[in-house]
Amino acid sequence: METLVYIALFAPLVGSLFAALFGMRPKTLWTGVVTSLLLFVSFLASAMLLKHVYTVGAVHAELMDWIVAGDMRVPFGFTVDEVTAVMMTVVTLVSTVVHIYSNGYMEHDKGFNRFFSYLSAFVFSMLVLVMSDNFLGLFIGWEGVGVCSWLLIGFWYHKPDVGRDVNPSISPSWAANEAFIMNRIADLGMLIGIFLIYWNVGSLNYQEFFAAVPQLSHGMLVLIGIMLFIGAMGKSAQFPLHTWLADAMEGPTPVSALIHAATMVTAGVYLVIRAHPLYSEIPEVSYFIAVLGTFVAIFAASMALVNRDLKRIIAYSTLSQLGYMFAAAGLGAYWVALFHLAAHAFFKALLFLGAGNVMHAMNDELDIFKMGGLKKVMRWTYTYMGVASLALAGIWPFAGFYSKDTILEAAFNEQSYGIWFVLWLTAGLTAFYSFRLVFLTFLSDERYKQYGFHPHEVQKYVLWAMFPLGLLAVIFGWWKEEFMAFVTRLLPAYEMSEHTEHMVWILIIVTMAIAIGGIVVAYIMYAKRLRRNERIEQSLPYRILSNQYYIPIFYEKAFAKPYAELSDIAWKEIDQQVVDATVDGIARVIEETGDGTRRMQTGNLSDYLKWMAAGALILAVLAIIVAMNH
Amino acid sequence: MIGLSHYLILSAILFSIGLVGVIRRRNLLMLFFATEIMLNAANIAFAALSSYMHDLSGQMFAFFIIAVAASEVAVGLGLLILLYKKYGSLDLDDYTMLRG
Amino acid sequence: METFAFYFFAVLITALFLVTVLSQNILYAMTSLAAGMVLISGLFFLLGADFLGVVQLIVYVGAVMALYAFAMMFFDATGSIKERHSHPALVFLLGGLSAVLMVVIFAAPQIGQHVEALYPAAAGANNPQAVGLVLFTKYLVPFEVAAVMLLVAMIAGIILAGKKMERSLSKINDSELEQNGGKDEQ
Amino acid sequence: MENILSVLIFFPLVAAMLGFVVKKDSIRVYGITVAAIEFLLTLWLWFSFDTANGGFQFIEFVPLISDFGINYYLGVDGISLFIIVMAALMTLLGIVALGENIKDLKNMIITLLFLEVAMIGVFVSLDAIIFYLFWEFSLVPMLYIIGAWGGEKRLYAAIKFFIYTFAGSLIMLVGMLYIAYVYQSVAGVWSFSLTDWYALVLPISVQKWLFWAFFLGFAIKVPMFPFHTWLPYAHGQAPTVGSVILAAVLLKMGTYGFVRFSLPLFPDASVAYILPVAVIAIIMIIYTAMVAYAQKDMKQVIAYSSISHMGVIMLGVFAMNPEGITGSVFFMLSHGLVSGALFLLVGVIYDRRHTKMMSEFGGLASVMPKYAVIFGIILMASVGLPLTMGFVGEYLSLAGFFKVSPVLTLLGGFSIILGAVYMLSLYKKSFFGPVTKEENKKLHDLTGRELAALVPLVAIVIWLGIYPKPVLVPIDNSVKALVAFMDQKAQTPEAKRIIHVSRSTKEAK
Amino acid sequence: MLQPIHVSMASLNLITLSPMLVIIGGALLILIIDLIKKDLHKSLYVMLSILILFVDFGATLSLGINERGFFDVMLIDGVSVVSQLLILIASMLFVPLALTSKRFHEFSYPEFFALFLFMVAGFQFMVASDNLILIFIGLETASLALYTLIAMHNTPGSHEAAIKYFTMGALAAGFFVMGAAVLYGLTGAVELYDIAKVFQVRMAEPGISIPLIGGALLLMVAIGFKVSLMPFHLWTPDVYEGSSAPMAGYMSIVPKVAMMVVAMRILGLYVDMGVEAVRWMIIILAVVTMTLSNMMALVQEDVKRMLAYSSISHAGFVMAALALDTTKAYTSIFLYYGLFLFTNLGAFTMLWISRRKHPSHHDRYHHPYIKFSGLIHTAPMAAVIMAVFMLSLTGVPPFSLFWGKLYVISATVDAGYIWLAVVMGLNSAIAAYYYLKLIVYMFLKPPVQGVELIGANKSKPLVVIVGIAALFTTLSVFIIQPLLSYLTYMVSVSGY
Repeated sequence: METLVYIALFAPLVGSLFAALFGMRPKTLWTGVVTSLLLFVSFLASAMLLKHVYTVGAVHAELMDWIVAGDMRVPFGFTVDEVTAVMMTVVTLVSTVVHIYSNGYMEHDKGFNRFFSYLSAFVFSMLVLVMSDNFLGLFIGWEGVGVCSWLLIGFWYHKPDVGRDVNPSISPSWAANEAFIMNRIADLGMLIGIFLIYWNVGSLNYQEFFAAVPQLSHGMLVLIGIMLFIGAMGKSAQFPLHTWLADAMEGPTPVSALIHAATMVTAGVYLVIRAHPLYSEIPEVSYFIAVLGTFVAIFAASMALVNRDLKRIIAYSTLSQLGYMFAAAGLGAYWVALFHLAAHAFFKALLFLGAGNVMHAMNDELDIFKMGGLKKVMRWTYTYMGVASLALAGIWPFAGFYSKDTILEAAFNEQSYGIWFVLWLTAGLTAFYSFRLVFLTFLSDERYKQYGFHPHEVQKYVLWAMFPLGLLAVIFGWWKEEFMAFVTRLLPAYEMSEHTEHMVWILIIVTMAIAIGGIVVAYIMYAKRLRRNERIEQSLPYRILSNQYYIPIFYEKAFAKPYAELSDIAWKEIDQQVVDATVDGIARVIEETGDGTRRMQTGNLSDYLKWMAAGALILAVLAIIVAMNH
Repeated sequence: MIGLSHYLILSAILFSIGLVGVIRRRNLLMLFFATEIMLNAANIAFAALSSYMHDLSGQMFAFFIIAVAASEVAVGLGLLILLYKKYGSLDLDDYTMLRG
Repeated sequence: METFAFYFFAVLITALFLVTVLSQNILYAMTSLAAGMVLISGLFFLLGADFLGVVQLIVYVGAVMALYAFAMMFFDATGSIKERHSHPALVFLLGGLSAVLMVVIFAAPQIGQHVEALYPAAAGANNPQAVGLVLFTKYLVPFEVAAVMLLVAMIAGIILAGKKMERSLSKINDSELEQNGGKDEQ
Repeated sequence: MENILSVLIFFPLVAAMLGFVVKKDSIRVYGITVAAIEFLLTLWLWFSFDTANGGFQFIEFVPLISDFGINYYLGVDGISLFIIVMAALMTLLGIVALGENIKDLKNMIITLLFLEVAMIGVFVSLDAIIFYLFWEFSLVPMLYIIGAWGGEKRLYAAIKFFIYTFAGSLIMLVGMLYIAYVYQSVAGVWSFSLTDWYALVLPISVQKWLFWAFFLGFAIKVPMFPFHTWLPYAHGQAPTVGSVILAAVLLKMGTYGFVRFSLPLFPDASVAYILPVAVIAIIMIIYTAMVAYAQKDMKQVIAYSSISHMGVIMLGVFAMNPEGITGSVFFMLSHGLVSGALFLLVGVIYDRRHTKMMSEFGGLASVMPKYAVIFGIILMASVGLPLTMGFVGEYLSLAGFFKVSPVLTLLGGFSIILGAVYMLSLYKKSFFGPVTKEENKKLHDLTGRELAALVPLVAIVIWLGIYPKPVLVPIDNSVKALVAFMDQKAQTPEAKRIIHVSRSTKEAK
Repeated sequence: MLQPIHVSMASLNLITLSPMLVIIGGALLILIIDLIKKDLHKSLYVMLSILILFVDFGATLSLGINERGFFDVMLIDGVSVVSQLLILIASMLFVPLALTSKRFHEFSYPEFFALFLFMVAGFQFMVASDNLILIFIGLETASLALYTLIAMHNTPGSHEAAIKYFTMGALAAGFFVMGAAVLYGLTGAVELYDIAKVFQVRMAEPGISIPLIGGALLLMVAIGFKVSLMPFHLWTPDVYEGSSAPMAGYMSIVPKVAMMVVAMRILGLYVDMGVEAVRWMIIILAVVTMTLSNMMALVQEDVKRMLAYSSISHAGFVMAALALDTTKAYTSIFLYYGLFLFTNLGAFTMLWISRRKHPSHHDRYHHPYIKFSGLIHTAPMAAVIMAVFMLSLTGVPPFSLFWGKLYVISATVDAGYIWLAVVMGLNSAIAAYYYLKLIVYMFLKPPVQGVELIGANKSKPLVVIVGIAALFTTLSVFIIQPLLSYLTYMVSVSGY
């Protein structure tokens, strides 16, 4: 079985390196094919591992020692248990689809080979992240996906920087750096968490840590929990480290689908799930996680309401859904979080890939106000996106319904009615903006014509490649019971109270109502044609939302600019004017003293003789002073 | 009765007069006069000490100082003649090329 | 008598030397210096250092002052000398302070007290004899070295005042020296 | 070969002298050959090194000035071994990377060989005076390299470099002499042998001022804030190879000095002064990272980044536990390779455009993809990406210091954020965006010679990022011994508490 | 009537005089040869002088240690032997420098060599006695000869230098005799050995410290003048500049060594008795000297002048050791000068090699820095050797002076004067600047017009001397051990 582990893990790496070999050449078709095949191999291996885990149990493999110093011994160790197996399967499945999809999407791109190299490298990193059996291995993957994300967001690095009013993300390379740096901020927290674990437990291995959790003081556990969660907040773009995710949409769309929707951003959720023995011990932190998740859910959804950028809307919805997952995890319903994670991966990837199709058709235009009526030319895409949106909105019997509904139930069950209410409200908003997007893109009037676009459907194999996702977006939810049974072998089972059991149908109906309500509102507003209301668009709430609560500008004004100015001061004012000037000043004083002293060397003998006489007197004075002191 | 210290103080005063001459004089010849005064002052001190302590070393010292003074005069005047022949001046203000 | 003699000499010597130091006229200066020297020998006689007194007279008044007199004539500097006195106050301040310093040091009562004579004058010898005894035993080496010193001084005087110094080989390019066939000036 | 250390010192020395005879047009090959042989010799040293032994090996001892206790006393342990290998490697690569159009190539190569003598000498010396000898002597070739091949303000930079470091080390010399004096008054004979000194238990008050005397010498070399201002000038003006060796090896002398001298000689003082040193280190980390961000010149960014990273190394050194010290030694290696590589990379572009200003570039990734890739990898190593060499050291250093002070470590950890900030902004400004300057459009990518210098570095950086064990374990063995020794020697309860001996060492007892 | 005095030859211990007799005889021999036959080439005299010095060296080496001779006037202790050897080595290195390819005035006189030998004899007397009279006579003999030798260079500069040196020397002589008078008055003795004995007895007398310290003060002016301590150093740069380079180099070593020995004998006595005022006078003079002269050296434009200031600074450095009163400190003085000798003489010889009859790059200076620009390109070997000397003077290991500095500083540390050691260290760093300046000119600046004539005065003997100096400077590490043990032995047997 170890072989399978290694095949699943290293197949993407091999693919990445293979593509990298040709990275600087113009497009070679087989790089795309080979990497996709290897990804498929990885998927198969993952699926077999899933089966193995299901039937036999967890697999453990240890490749070699990595860091050995002092008492620290960190090996490259991998564990495939229930959670990992699910994650692996989801990751490799979505990745495979995205790879195949990219063959079409990136067809005309100069950096075709490079793209596949990065993409496969990402999958490898992601697999390391989920498979590692210790925190430092997780951190490898954690940083690895960060770098790949940086590479892929900045894939079109040649684009120049433009103003925020033209493009809120400024440029791909800017967005890439923003993403990387924001993640680094969170990573520091995570690193501190790792240090705490090491010095308190003496090991970074999950099992050893979890075994040691009961012996640790509560305060320490809280601290560790917070630090690890800070790491998770960065990767999963939770408030206040969320701005990078929307800007990350500068990357090619398959990247958005894979990294910024299905996999990487869920790493934070994965971490919380993985560390459930820790978080179960610290309910206050968990509750904070749930509250923060809930807040992010509605916060992101609100921004999605008014945005006109196709990808950004989906990105905000991702953010919102991540909020759901954290809420679930925070409430202790770890398996639900994982379930939503998987379901979300499928439908959100599908949604993004569909968006990619639209972009392709619209020559990379992203403004949904410039689209409309694309249903005629892009029937398949319309279907996929419709299905995905239904799933996202949580309409029965699509996947999203099962997962999201369970989360709401859990919130209700915990008697966190505030959370429940906000999430419930968010469900309505979700349905509204999802369908606002769908309607404005595919239905309503054909506005694209006035901008001179000639949309067309994408290649057939690309559409087929999307099919598994489409299918799963529909049916994945049906395996809720089996899924629960499988993963709760590792994760704590989540039992609803009797009260909730009684209420469950009412809850479902209420939720469904608001979701459908959202769709209906969207339909009324946008299905026929784009109706714009100048007054609303000029109103303060609208502007706040469309400017993302002015947070990016605030960050720039409050952190980036002052930092740059402070840096400049540090260099020009402190380093040069104080520190270095002191050094040079000492040198100058010495030299000036020399110049001054040199003046006693007048060349005039009489002066020299005077100095000798004076010297004798000075010596006398000196002698007197010393003699008095002794 | 004249004590030793009378002589010594005389010696000290003469030395100081010589010192004043040395630091005051600009004419090298006159400056050399002043150095002679200083050596003579020492001679007085040695002679007086020798006499009062009944020890001959002091007189010896004074004797050698006179010899040294004579030698110095020879060399010094040689130098002065050289300078005068070359540059026609004995004023030390004229010899300030080397400085700084 | 001794007291009178001492004060007579002391005042006179001081005055003469002050003239030497302060006079603008080189002739006065030299004359007063010579006179001072003579009077110092008087002090030596007073102190019983007859030998020293004689040497003082011979060497200083006979040799040194004669040398100075010749030099003065050579320099054609019989008249008054113009000197620039830049910091008269400073000069006298330094002079005054060092006078105080010297007097303080020399006036210390410890000097000359409680001292055993290591080389007392031989009993029954007069001063020149006693000096001779010490000079040619104990101080023979310094005496010989002094002879060397005088030889050095003589050579130095001859060379420095000599004609050969008038033309400097250090300033003339070698090529010119070759042309002049300066064989004598290697 | 028992006297391999002497061979390592004298081979380049003899080669440098013989180099005067070699004709100008053949000197490059001569230089490369000599440096390669030297490097192979260091590899031999590594392979014949007993990795399980934490003590000194290949010891040579020849009395030199026996009345004054100065001996030609050499030896290596895990701490110095790899720095030696790195020094030889960086010299080799530096020579390989020397540009075609460099003037007075012969002088340059001979100077580099002399420099190599000094560098290796510093790390193999076990006698304080011999150590000092090489330490000071290393300034001379570097002075020449900066001064003769540097930029516009090269003379200023060279002299500043020399005098600043010289002044610091003279204070250190006073400290050394004092220790020797104490040793003499205790043992009755003079000795400057480090191993003899180790046996000396100094009173706390003496340790405290000696610590600062040594600190000054080492801190200027490291360079620690506020003694760092010579470094940007030196780097800014030095030719590529000068910067490479300066950053890779010469700066390490300072941190090495702390490990070799300050810690074992003054364990109590070291513990007592953790706080001030750590505060300085944190100022280095944060403040210089900010300064680096403000730079307009690529090379200056890297120069300041060196200071920032050296701050992390300092934290590791003063962690007083095997994790931190091993990490800092490893970080010395990785910083050496990575910053050396970065300077080589800047040199590549400087050779082509004769400018290092970031504003002159932009979009280089489109024109010089290979260059961009290698730069990118090294850059990632520099910001401490896992699976590159940069991570291991930084992680261990911080992890080690965390034991001492979590809060300070948190501040020190800003290194990973701020490092990313200035490095990525450098990369963005130079490599990303459209190609705006006409002259940049015709730039040719890396040549074979440049690749020959860079690819090995990339390979090592990745190899030791993935599998650092062959290097970490020998270092760790020596460091464990060091820490155990410090613990044994410590007098104050505070020192006993802070110095953290690893479990394995305790069990071995 | 007087009794005849019987003195046995054995008690005279005439052997103690042998080195001086050899050299005085040699000098007379040269004079006689000149009388007999004129116009002999200078090379003859150079070689004769070397041979005489060599015999002198041998005679000095064969001296017994801790012997007194000639009514105890002569004192042959370890210190005197060591310092005589140093003086002789420096002299032997100096004499061949007369064999230049250009002709200079002084070497055209056979008397030059005779005077030179007399001067050496004078220095030898200075160090080989503790009798203040003999010290004074030796000092004056040497000084008068030295003034003449300087003037014989026969350039305006040398005349000015000689007159300045002479006049200030005369003043210093006045201070010396007055100081001696005080000591004599306090003790009735002119031999330091006796003086010390009396002092031991009289130390406790109330009020004695005024004349005691006063005498030291007056003597210190004279000592300070000769070893060029601030502010009695003012003649030094001017005289060095005015005299020929080898003479300047010689002056930076031999008179200072000789006077340092005298200072050791006189001031050492005070320090040994625990007269703190004298100790602190020495320390403060030393510190002021090394610091200020260093700073003055920084702003010089002429290498020779710079080296003059640097010599002052080195003298201050060594002077500090005098205040420490340990065997090690006294040893370090000799070690330092032994190493300094080769380096500094080598550096001055390099200047001598580059000497032209008229200043080439500056209207006053013969050796402005600019003259050495780009020397590495025009004369690489010369540049490297000069750089070695400069680095040695800086105190960069492994060159010779480093070991000297090391030992001096170590002695300072041992004596508990850490702050003084730190000052010494920092001064070395300041000094590094001006030594480096020359290196910078030689190695890092492009050549200027006329540097191709840098070796204007080059000749084989000069090159040999430079070679010896460079070799010694570079490889000194291997002879430190025997040198050190020899010096330590010699100094400690002398009772220091």
